[in-house]
Amino acid sequence: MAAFSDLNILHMENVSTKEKLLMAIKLGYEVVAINNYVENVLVKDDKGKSKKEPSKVVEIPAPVKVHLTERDIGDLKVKGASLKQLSRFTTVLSDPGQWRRMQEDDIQAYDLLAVQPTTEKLFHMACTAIEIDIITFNIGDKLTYYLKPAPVSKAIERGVHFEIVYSEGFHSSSRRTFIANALRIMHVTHGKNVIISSGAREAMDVRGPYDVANLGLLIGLQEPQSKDAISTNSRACVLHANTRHSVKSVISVRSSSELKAEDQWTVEACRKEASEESGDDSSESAAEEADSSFDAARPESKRRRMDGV
Amino acid sequence: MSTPTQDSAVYSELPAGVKRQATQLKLADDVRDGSAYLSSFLRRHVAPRNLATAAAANDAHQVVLLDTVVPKKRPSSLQKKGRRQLNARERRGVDCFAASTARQTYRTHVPLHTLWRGYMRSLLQLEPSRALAADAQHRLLKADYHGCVLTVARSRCPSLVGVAGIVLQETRCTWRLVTREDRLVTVPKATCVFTFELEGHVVTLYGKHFVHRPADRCSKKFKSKATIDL
Amino acid sequence: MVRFKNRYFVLEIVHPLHASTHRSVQEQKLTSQEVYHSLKEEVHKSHGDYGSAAFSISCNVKYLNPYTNTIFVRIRRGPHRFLATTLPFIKKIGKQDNIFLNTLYVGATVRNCHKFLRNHNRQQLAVLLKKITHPEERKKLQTSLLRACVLENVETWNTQTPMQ
Amino acid sequence: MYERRVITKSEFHYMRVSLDVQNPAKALPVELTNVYFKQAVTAALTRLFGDIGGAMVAVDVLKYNEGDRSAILRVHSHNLVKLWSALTLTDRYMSRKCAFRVHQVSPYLMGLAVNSREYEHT
Repeated sequence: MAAFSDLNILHMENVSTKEKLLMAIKLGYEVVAINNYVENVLVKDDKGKSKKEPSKVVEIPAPVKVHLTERDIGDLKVKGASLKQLSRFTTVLSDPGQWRRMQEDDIQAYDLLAVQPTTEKLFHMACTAIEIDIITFNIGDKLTYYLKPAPVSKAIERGVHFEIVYSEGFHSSSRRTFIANALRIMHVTHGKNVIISSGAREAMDVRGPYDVANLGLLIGLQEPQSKDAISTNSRACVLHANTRHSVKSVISVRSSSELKAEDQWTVEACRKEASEESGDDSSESAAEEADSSFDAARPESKRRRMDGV
Repeated sequence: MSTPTQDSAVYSELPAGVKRQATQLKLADDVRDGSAYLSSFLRRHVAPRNLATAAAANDAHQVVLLDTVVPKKRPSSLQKKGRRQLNARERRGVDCFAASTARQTYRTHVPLHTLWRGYMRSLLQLEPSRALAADAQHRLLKADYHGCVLTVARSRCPSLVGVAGIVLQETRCTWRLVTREDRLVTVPKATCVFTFELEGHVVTLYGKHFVHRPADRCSKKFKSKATIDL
Repeated sequence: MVRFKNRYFVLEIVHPLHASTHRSVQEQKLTSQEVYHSLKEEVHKSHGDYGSAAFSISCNVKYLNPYTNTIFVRIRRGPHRFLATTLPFIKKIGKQDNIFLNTLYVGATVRNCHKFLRNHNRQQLAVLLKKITHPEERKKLQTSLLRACVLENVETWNTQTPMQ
Repeated sequence: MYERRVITKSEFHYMRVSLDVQNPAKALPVELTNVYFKQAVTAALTRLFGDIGGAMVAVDVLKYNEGDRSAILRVHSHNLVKLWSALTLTDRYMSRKCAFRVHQVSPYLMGLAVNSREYEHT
């Protein structure tokens, strides 16, 4: 079972996100995504402005990074875990044009992309066509369209995940529709590719990972599925996001500076070659000496944890 | 045709009309004797240059092909049914695997690596400062990796992690690397993630989606898969 | 594999006070929406948010016959327990109050329910026959009873609507 | 539909629960004694599962510590999921934002004696 994760900590201006993060860490979450929710990516020029004048582009906030001191991540350190903080962008999909806007760099800079379709056609498009990781719903009020099994099974095969936001279940008004929609999602996906996350508006809205897993049981997920909903499925979702950034899910290219310290050993072999190649005319001994140091490095790297990245 | 006197029991006289025609064509006396007819026939149908051979062959009762026939060429081993690749038996004959199982030393392949570096530099128009262009990344998919120094960064089989070496051969499911200790290692692609470095760019190669023959990789259209998990 | 298993409830509205006299039909006009909402309200009262949520996505009122006061409710197996446990507590349906719902039959398929409904209605006819004294109405009733029996063996229940 | 399949055939499950109130400094309108705590739990149950559903879940507050508002609850095993989700889905008590934190759940009372997660081998 992968690390507990909550992929939807809502970033709001007035409420301090750091407080929510601290609560999440206290409760035992190790992977957290801070969610920037932008209602509308394209500005609706309803006044019918002339086409020439460029429509005002909605300013997309940069991905939020909360600075946490060592002390904050204290109780995670006790368990030998470390906090992994991701940024996430969510928008309401009300017309197909928005997807083109979402492909621009300022939105692609986010780690996770989530979309909330409003009509049947857009739901079908979100499931089958566009490159996103999470499909969310306005789970507080009645769903405006039916969840057809065909696009849903296509989305499951593509690795797109469906999100159930449980903080909607707290307000008495929206609780009944929250449970109804959650049941409906569960019926159509049979519990596969479901993530349950908080969408917390306040620090008190976050619940512990085991409580959330139990919520999964309430809406009918099987025992292992509801545990996965907060751990393995989220990890698969994050990996799906990495796949999006890679070239055709086959190769991913980063500059050497980005490489973390403990991953240096993966490119040492090439670096040794490069240095050797540049110092070609150097005498044979240099190569010998390079060999010995390389051997010394390799056994140590052999103990490298299997999951290097 | 044999002469009528000996076995008139077998052959009957030519009908009267044919005989009368024979006299008109002044063939009356030749008709009974076949050889004259045959030589006149040969003279009319066979080209003058091989008239002699035809006559000789006739005496030795051999078959003579009259029209010119191109002899059917026996297909050589490579052109059978227009196949481009060798089949397994021929490949064993060519023994292309033998080269890699022989004693390989790392040193002999360093020039191959430098060659590969030059090839890559030209292929991707590499500048350490500038990030790799998008289309350059796509060319990486179709590039040739013989000679590249590959390192196994992550793998399902822990003992493979840390193996690094120059790629000697790429088959559909494996890479054959020669490591610094001159050891030939066959690393399966499907369960590993490989990394190599090129002028300041670290390239991570997810083996799971790389399981194609090098020849197919150039023509294959890559579809992005669901996840890059091991 | 059956995707969704359903339960069909055949309910009868019983008016204890005026059971004997014949009530005017217009006065107790019922629509299926009304029935659905009052049922949902009842389930919410007795099974809370979870009950009414599960009920709302899996239940619909399939058939309503104001004359014979029968209601036909389909609900998915699982949440059907919520409906089953709330039925005894229901006192009000739509505008009619001081009634109670008598569960006649719970079936898994529409076909069984229809078969039951047909037999049940025929028995009601027999009961009515004893009560009615007016000769002219009696004769009409006897002919319809005879017709019902004749059609007994002709399996045409889907074309012939249940007896009025 | 939502029972929990657990191998242990124990009849009861025990939960160590504590009630987190938003800003604990501000005193609650009335001091939270065990009666109020039990009333909070049953209110949560009836809110989610209604009169019949809520009443079916019999909850006993075995032990209650007023200081940090933590308690040990006992519930029948097949009702555990209902009780636990009712506690999770409460966000308000006496018009004050609060949250039930479930620390430990185990089919045996002994299991609650020590918490393996916070155990530090010295």
